This record gives sequence, C-alpha cells and structure tokens, in this order.
Amino acid sequence: MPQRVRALEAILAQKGYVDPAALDGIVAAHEHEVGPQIGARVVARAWTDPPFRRALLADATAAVDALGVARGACPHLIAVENTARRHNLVVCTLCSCYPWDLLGLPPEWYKSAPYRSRAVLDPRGVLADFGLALPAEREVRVWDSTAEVRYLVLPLRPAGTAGWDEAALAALVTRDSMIGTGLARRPPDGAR
Amino acid sequence: MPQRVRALEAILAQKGYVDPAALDGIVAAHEHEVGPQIGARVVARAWTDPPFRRALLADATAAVDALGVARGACPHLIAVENTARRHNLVVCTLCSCYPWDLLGLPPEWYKSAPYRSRAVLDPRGVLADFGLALPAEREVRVWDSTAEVRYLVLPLRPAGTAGWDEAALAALVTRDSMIGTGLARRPPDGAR
Amino acid sequence: MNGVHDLGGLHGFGPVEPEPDEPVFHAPWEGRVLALNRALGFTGAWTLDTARAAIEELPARVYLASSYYERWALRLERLLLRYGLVGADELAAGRALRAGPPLPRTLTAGGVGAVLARGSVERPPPAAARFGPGERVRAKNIHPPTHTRLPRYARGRRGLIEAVRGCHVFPDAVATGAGEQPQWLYTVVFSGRELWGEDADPAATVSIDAFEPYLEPA
Amino acid sequence: MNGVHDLGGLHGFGPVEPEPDEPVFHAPWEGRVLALNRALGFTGAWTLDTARAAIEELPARVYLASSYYERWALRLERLLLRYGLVGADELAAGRALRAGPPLPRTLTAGGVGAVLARGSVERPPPAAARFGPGERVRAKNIHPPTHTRLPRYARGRRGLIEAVRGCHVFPDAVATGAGEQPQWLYTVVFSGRELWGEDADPAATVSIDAFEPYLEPA
Repeated sequence: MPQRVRALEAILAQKGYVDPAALDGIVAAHEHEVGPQIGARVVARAWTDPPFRRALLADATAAVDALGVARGACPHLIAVENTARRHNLVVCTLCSCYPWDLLGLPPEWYKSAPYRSRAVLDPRGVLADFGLALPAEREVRVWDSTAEVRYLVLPLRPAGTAGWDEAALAALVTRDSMIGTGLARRPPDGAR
Repeated sequence: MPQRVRALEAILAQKGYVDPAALDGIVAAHEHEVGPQIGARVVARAWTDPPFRRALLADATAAVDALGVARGACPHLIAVENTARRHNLVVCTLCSCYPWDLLGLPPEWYKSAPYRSRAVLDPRGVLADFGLALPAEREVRVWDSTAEVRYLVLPLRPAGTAGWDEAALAALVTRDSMIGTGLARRPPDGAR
Repeated sequence: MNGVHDLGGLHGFGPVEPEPDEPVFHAPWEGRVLALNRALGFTGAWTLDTARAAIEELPARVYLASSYYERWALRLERLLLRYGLVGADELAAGRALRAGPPLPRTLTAGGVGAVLARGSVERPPPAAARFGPGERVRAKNIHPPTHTRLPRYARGRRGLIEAVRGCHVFPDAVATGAGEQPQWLYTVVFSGRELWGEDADPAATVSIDAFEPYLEPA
Repeated sequence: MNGVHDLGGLHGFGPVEPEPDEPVFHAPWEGRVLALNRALGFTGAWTLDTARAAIEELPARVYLASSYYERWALRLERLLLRYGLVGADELAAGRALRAGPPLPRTLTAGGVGAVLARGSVERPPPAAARFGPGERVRAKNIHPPTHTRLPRYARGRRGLIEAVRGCHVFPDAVATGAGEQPQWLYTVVFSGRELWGEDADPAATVSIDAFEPYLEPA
C-alpha cells in the first residue's frame, strides 16, 4: 500500500491536481494542530463559566467560534451533557463521522467494526470494554451521527476539583470522555 | 487448502473417527448417484400421472418414497407448482438448504452471495440473470428455506409435448427448472 | 446472531453467474470436505444446528472471502478443536499425536446410505399450535446473539400463516446446547412491499418457515 | 444501499480494542491518503456524499478485510477512474501518461486552512418542517439500492422527534447526481427495546439524524 499511495500521489502531482506542499500542510495540521486539546479547552471552560456552558448547550458552533480555540467549528455542532441521570455516547455506524475539528482524527477503534456494530446494540457492553461500569438505572443515550450534525460529549466534572483553574481542568479532559467511552480523569490524590 | 484438507483427513483417520472408504462412498454417491435426474423423474411422472401429481402436491415425501426413485426423500419435502399465475423460486438466504436428495448438491451460484442476497429482494432481477423474463403480472413467490422443510418446484409442462412418454419428458426437466431459476426445456422443433 | 451470513436483502454483490456444465466438485478436496463433514455429522459429536452456527461464527471477512467448501473446512477444524477431538498441535503437525475421546458411532463404508437419507426433525407437539392458516402474524423484532433461523429482513414485518408444517426441533435451542425444545413451524408469506417498501415488485411474495417463538399476532 | 458498511447491530466482531497512546497515523502513507482525499475533495471533482457512496460500493469482502485508510485509498482510485481524472494505464504505470481534464480549483499550500474548516450543509427550506419536537414518527422501511443515511436497524421502528436540526443537503439525492434537494433534518430517538426487542437494555436509547423523506407519522 505505501508504494501504491506514493504512485497515486506522483500521478496526481504530475497532473497538477495536488500540490505536495499542500498535502504536507494537511498532514502537519492533523499531526500537530487539530486534536483533543481543543475540545478539552471547550469542556474546561464550560465547567468554570456557567454562561459559556449555557451558550455551548444552546448553540455549540457559535460558542466554540466565540471561544476562538478552533479554526472554525463544525457548523452543525451539538454539545450533549452528561448528568447523573444520563450518559452520552457518540458513534457513526455508517462510516466515521466525528467532530474532528475539536477532537482531531478519530482513533482506529472508533472507525472499526466492533465499535460501530455494538455501540447501538449493546452500549453498556461497549463501555465495559473501556472499563466503564455505570449504574444500571443511568440512561445511556447513543448518538448515531448519520448526517452532518456532529456531537461533542460534555463530561461530568470530576469531584475534588473545586477552585481549579481552566488549564488544570483541561488536563483532566480525555478524548474518550468527549466521545462518551470514558469519564474525565479524577484528580490525583495529592492534588485535591 | 488441498494439503490442509488432506492433513485433516489423515488426522481423523488415524484417530479412527473416519473411514476413508466411507468418505470415498459419500463422494461417489454425490458424483454418480444423487442428482437432478431423480427430481426430473418425479416431475415427469407428475406431468403424466394426475393422481401422482395430486399425491405429490398433498404429501411430497410419501409420493416420492412410493415412486422409489430416491434413497429416501427428505421427510419434510414440499412440491410447489408453477402455474400461469404463479412462478416459484427457491432460495436459502441463511446458508444453502436445498433438496439435495432429489437434485444433488446445489450449484455454486445457489450458495453464493449474489443469489442469496437478491432472490428475496429482487426476484425478477435474479430471473433476468438467468435469461428468464416472466409477464409482470405473474406472481413470483420466493420460498426462503429457513427451516428443515425442502421445496421442489414443479415446473410447467412445455407446450408441444402431448403424448410424450415419461422418459422423454424427464429429459426436458432441468435442475434450474426445479429451483425456479429456469423453465423446463421446450422440445426441439423436429420432435414436436 | 446478526451476521453477514444473513444475506437476504443486501445490495452490491453483483449478478448471479451460473456456470454451464458445472461439475459436482471443482476439485477433489471439495468432495473430501463434504464427506468429512457428513461423516463427522453422523458420529453425533455435534448437531446440524451447531454446525450451521459454527459457520456463522467465522469472522465476517473470512466468511465473505472464502469459497463454500473453504468455509466448510474451516468450520470443521473449529468444531473438532471445540469438542476436543483434535488438538491445535495436531492440525499444525498434520498428523494425530494422541488418541482422541471415543465417539458415539462412526461411519463405515457399508453405512454410507445412512448419511444419504435425511432424518426427520418432527417431534410430538408439547401443546396445540398457536396459529392457523390465514391468520395474520408479525415476525418479532428479535436480535439473539446466538444462532437463529429468523432472517433480519423479516423481523418486524407482517405476514400471513400459509401452512402449519408440524412441530420441529428448534434450532435456536439446539445450537446453544439447550436441547430440542420442539416448536410449531409455519410457512409465513409476506408481500414484497411489506418487506422492502413501496418500490418493491407488486407481484412478488416471499415466504419463510418460521418457528412459533418467532411470531406474534398482528 | 444495504451493505456491510451499515454495521449497526451486527454481532460477531469481538470486543472494542482501544490502543494506548495511538499515533495520529500508524504509517506515513496513511497521512498521505488522508491528505490526497481532502485535497481532491476540495477541488469539487465530486461531493462528500459521492465519496461516501464510493466506499460503500467497495466489494463487501474488500470493505471488511481492509483497514480504514486502505479503504480510503481504494475509494480514491475508483473515483479518479470514474471521473476520468486518471486512467487505469496510469495507475498501472505509476506515473501520469497524459494531461487530465481541468478541475474547478486546486488546493495550494497557502489554502490548507480551507480544508480544515467545515462548510455548512444547511440550505433555505423549500417548505415548512413536517414534524415538530415531541411528535411520534416511524422510520420508513425503505431499501434504496443507492446511497442512504438511514441505517437498517432503524427502519420500520417508531421513535420520537427530539430536535429539528434545520434544512440540510440530502445525501441520497446528491450521491445519485440528482442535486442537493435540501430536506429537513431531525434527531429521532428510539428506545433500545423498540430497536432490539424485549431483551434490550431498558435504560438505553439511540438517536439518529433522519431526513424528512425517511420518516412517516406514527
């Protein structure tokens, strides 16, 4: 496959359809710029700034744009909030739709058959694969991204973080917690 | 695969689980004994012997057993009759269920994804793959063999065969006509 | 289980391609695979339903990439391993390395006729049939993770009981080791439009043979 | 189309296996495949929906046996051939053998930001929305042979309109070359039991984003 892709790029460059420098730029942006640290800043702000949280839940695209952390959020972004009664889980059963402007490229498992097949059928079983056991009575809402709407999970703020600043909180926000396959990290014992 | 199968047979024979001579017998029976000529005799008899036809449609297992053409018909055999109003087509979408005691082993296409996927969804399209175009108003009934009942299609007797004897008629009965992907052969012009 | 073996209604596999003058086997090994499966089936080491389930449990990409008899060969190896009749080391070595557990019976050359005659799966009914010909039913929207003979395309769809076929061994139970649990079996007919929507061929009908636990009144 | 890409609800693929410290790309060629797809997508030679459909049209066994970026590479080759931008002889030769037809635009190094910002698919509504929040609907039991974004597991099932998401470009139309035909988009929520039967998790719900033509009142 590496040779085949190299040949394809050569053909397209020779024809003037692609500029290798532009390809370099796309790869570099995904490797170094776009990533879950962007979503983590959004989440940390929502945890510390109640008006922002309300704005995010009302119109996530506008709220993220106003925050200025992304090059431009998905125009159809929806933030869904975990609560003590509901846990949210995002999947794309048909392909690999994902809020990559906030989280970077999706991990392999997100694009793979085990996750795509089971997330809608047995969400609690999938959470168990990630070591996550929720109370049986807590609703698990699965969001199947079947159109151009993109979903960002707003995880629960961990206990023991009262008074933490936004940057410290952002460090607790994992990629998986914004997909719903994980929770935000708990603060290390010494930091409480 | 040939080596792998040879090794498997060797292991099983060494353990006394299979007798290679019995395997030879099974292969030989399927190559030389069981085949669509058995079903063709049943069909030809039904075309020429009205009481047998009624018996076949009422209890195919008993009728075929009484005819004595098979080692023992499937105990749950059903004959379904093509008419000017209905054409019957047999499939097994889940695996490869087939009346092999009357027709021999199923052809590759019967066991393959194109046939199994489309026969129930687009039966007329499948018939077209076999060069068969039926009037739009003729019902196409697809029998999906999802349990241990096995279906034998009783095709329409071709025109121009009045007075033919059973053996001559049996030569017109193709395997596909007993699955429903074909019609019985028309007699050659000179034979009418 | 919802698997790729449940092919009814999938698009994209291309036209059916009949092979003129197709031989019974395309290579000698195919005949041996068939015979091995039949001979082992005769021993009673496992049931027909267990064997069908074992093919469905092949990884989806293997199922779709393999030929029919390749699937049968892979299935046989898996069953032999699962039932402890052959060890992985023996498959690797290509020869028996130890005696295996005894089997209820084995097939002899003189007994080949026994595997060419099909056995009945009809059993005495534990209760009267719940449905009769002409009754409207709905195939339940069930999704058992284990072996079932209710195809996905029929689930949730309404049809008509056309015939009562007797009380048969229930594959869903047998395949999970839960015994025969005989159930009434019905031929249920659906219109093409009920199965596939308004664009379906108005003159097409499809029937399945459905066990009573698959059905509810409609 | 009913294809193996429509994975929701299938059994047998095993557990999800997260990879600790997963790199953005597992090999440099994966990054190039991503970038090539994005750069060609930017040219306007085809639409996002056409590109999605082209992955679904890969043979089922290829789809399941290939890695994610392998599918993207195969899809790109198919689209380039289909739209006459590259010839099979060029793919075989590994170099351009002739000039290709001009494209509406190409991506320059300075314009990379453009492919990192997502465009809106919202369009002025041609009519008022048919459904409102809280209404009960049923996902139609449709089986289009072409691209659709209504997964099989939801077809025929009853749910509740939870939100109206605006009027969006209709992928089913775009992918068949029939233009944007904007349609109202709704988030429809289903109970797990409605989708999967009585044995489903009673505390699980699943929503899909469904275009108005997918829905009927229930």
